[in-house]
Amino acid sequence: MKPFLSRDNLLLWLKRLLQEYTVIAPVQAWDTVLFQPVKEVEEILLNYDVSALSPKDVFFPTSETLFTFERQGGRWEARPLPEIKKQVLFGLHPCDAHGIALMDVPFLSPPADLHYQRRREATTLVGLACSRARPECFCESVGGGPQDPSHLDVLLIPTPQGYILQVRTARGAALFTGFNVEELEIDNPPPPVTTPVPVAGITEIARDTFNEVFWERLADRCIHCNLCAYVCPCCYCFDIRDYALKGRVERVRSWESCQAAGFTRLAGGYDPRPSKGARLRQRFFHKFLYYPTQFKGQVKCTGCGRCVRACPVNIDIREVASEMQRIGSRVARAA
Amino acid sequence: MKLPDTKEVQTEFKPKILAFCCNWCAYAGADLAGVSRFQMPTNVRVIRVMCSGRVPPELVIRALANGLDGVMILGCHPGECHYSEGNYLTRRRAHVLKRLLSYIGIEPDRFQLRWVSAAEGAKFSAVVKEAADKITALGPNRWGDKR
Amino acid sequence: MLPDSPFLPLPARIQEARDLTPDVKLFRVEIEDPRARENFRHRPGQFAFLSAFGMGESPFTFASYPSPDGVLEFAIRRVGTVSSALHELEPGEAVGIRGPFGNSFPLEEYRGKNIIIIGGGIGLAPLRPVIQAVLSHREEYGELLVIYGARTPADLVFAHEFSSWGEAPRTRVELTVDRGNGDWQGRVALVPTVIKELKPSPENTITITCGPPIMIRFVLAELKALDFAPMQIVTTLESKMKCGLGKCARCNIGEKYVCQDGPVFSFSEISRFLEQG
Amino acid sequence: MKATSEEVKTSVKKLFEDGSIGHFIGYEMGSDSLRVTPCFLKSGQAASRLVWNPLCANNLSKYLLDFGKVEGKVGIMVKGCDSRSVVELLKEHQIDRDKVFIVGVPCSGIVDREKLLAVLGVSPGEVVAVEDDGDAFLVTIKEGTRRVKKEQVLRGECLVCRYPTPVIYDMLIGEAVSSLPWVGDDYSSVKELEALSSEEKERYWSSELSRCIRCYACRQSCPGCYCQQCFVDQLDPHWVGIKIAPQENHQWNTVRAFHLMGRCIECGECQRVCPVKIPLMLLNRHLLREVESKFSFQPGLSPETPPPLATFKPDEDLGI
Repeated sequence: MKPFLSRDNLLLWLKRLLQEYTVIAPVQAWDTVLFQPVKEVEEILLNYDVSALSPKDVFFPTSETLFTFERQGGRWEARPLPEIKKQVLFGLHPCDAHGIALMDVPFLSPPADLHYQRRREATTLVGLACSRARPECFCESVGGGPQDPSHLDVLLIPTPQGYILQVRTARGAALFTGFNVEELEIDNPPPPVTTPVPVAGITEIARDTFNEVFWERLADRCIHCNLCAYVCPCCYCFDIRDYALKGRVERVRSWESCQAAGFTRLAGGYDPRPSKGARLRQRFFHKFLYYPTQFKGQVKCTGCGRCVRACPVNIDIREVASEMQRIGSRVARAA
Repeated sequence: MKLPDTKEVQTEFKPKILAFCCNWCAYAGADLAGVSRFQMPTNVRVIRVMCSGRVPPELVIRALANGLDGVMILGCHPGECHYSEGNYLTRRRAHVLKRLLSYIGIEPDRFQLRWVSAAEGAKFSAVVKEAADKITALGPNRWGDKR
Repeated sequence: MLPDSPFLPLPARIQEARDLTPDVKLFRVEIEDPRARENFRHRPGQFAFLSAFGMGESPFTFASYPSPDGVLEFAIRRVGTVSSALHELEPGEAVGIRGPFGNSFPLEEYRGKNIIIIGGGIGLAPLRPVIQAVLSHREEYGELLVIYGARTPADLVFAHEFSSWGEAPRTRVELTVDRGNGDWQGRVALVPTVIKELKPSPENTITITCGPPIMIRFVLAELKALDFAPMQIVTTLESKMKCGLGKCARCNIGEKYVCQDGPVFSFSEISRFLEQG
Repeated sequence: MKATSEEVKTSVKKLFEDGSIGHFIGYEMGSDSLRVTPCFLKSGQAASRLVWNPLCANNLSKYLLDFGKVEGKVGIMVKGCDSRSVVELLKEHQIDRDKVFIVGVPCSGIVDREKLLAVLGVSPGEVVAVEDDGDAFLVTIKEGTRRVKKEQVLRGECLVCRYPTPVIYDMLIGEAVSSLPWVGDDYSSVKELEALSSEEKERYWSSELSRCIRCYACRQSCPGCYCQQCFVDQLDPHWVGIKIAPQENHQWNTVRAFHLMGRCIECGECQRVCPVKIPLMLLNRHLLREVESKFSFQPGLSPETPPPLATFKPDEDLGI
């Protein structure tokens, strides 16, 4: 017997949530899918493949005011931060939850990033398992899975009859207090199968591919449009600048991409990473070598395939991974 | 319920208007208007530029995006430009900019290009007053209230 | 409640802003809150983010050895938006400071060794705390040789301190400029050529270099020619930073983060870097 | 489409062999059967990788800016719309005419990948190939082939395309296509929006532009946007900040549209790459219509005619 929610019960439960929480869910925006706060339950898409942007901006917004300083007695006083209302991030797939978990490591390790932490603590993650895999999906090759509940408070697994409910944390259970959840004898539907991508062991061989001309040739067609970093659920580079307003200064943090032209240019104009190839290599090395080395964990990729879909010139991380492995094994054989 | 007199409601709203005046004609016209005590709306800020052609669209768009209620460019009459072609180029640029702005929701009256020569002090204050009235009638710039 | 975010700068005040050269100013900055000033202990080689409110914040290396009164010194060249904004500030105006960040020169390991300081232009500023540390514990270190060059005589920073350094025991200061002018009697040569001329011996010696990347490259070649081992060649690298906390992942050179693993690196580490910056 | 991949391969191979080109910019198949990617060839043998099919959406002309300093001529494959951006680059002296060998390929419509998948109701993995077949596309899928009416699955820009045949070329592969049958009154959507009231227009664009995350992919993909430092990256004067807020989003999208006024050749790359699908062509085409009617000027047709804002007629009446 498994906890179970029929479709109507799910909608009923969501209506109840809306009274108490801000609910952020996948909605149709023109002809693309985005995570946005919803007013009515009907807006929520329960059967979408993948959203254009990942829900990372719920915790790491496209831009946020870190501080508002006001001039008081010749000093700049920081005003207390606005309060974050409790909210529910509903309908994210396991790969997006995996992305948030990958961002937790840098942002929450001491000294924790307060701005990210406050949003994380105020948000409950209710995930939706995938019923279909797109060809670009490869979450199973990077330690995830279409029904992987590991980074979620609650996971809903869609079945023809309704949704199998997996409540995994106290915070997730709190969403169901006073709501009767049925029990049903039903087994999990077979998870969709994703096409494997050779990511295993890539951290060990990545170093050997560093000086290969492959990176320059790959970058010939790159137009540095920043999409790969902006749509990625676990890219977290940012820029910080001040806004000078009347008697008030706002320190604003916003997304930035390692592919942007001035990303490493110093004030004097010197740029240690001037070439297109070096910039593109930085993206894949941060994912496959630098992040796993710095945080001794898995690779910084969730296999959601958004960068494959978004790239206007079809630079495909799956092909890059296979090429890196091929070069790695060639170098190993030669050594 | 007594309907508030529209005049009285409007007077509360003081539009913030920017006027780029070309140094050779419009700015001189403004001086003349001031010297001859023509009555001028106070909420118009004048910025002197060497030629109406100097005003790039980025300035106008930035002003409107930052909540200004109206922007004017006042230059020399066609044919009288100190640099001979400045105002011709501005005329085309302003025409297209006005069309672009109205296409995205900024009422055409919020951006005006007018010709004022150095001797037309009266025309300067009339033009500015007319613009201020029209913009006041339009109400606050909708782009502005999202800040 | 005041946000205790690691990005929140401590309120501080510019005590003094003195022109060292036409485009470099020495700022003496004092943290407002005495208790915060007390436990703001930095070590030579570390850096901090200075905030020019309304423009932004940038990382600057400390230009002085920690002094009892807790006043921090920064030599800042007017080159970017934040540095220019700082140059506009008058003494007494408020700034913000965040830090100290990064590793530092391992001075304990240098005990008993000869120290060669090789500076280029503004690059002397991050090395000055080392000079001050050695001079204030003079007997613990061997010979101190300061080789310092700048583009023109007017660009030599801390010129008013050269004589006092030179007079210290077992200490030598060798100055040079790329282009001399009217009343400059000293050497006119590039820093790497001065090293070739002086031929310092690598025997029990540590060299610390800081300057424009092109200078570091040629200094490295000269020191290698003089059989200095990579362990004996130490430098402090510069990189564009936004957090200083190992979070924003943008200051990396290869898998090393300049803000945490650096900015001080020995060439034995740098030679193993993937990315030659 | 008339020209086939084979014709393109043999022609380009010959161009390498008779020394007319030292480099070639073209298309090759991408990482799945519905994706095409730009490729850069240096030899005749590599020409076998070239393809020409209804998936070749990219406008390759901006890559010419990277080939300024290479020795020998650079060959490039251009559709009708792409050729007009080559004309614009020539008019603005960004490329040198005799360093470029233009291989024109008349185009009769490029497929919009998402529309095709929706109309066919299949997952991307099942599509094997897409070919041009007159008034429809012949789509080979795992269980056989399907014919799909072009109008249902064409890209937005191709539905209103007036220049399917390249306007400038050194060699044309395949017969010219004078006009595309489905192209009617091509400004209908623009006129519709123009008819709205100011308030409705403002609400429409404010909601569309609220999705903008300022990734600037529209700028990076546009052949007309090649400034060394874009005005949004300038810090002095500081035109646009980094806040993702209506104030900045309005400024960026409005000024970008203005900068393309009289220069945008409707290749649609900006809208294709936009991650949040903002209808940027609706913005650009309004100005196109304005310039066409007021100054009887169309961009990208001849390198000699000066851009509309760089010239004037002293006595023209623009209602000012």
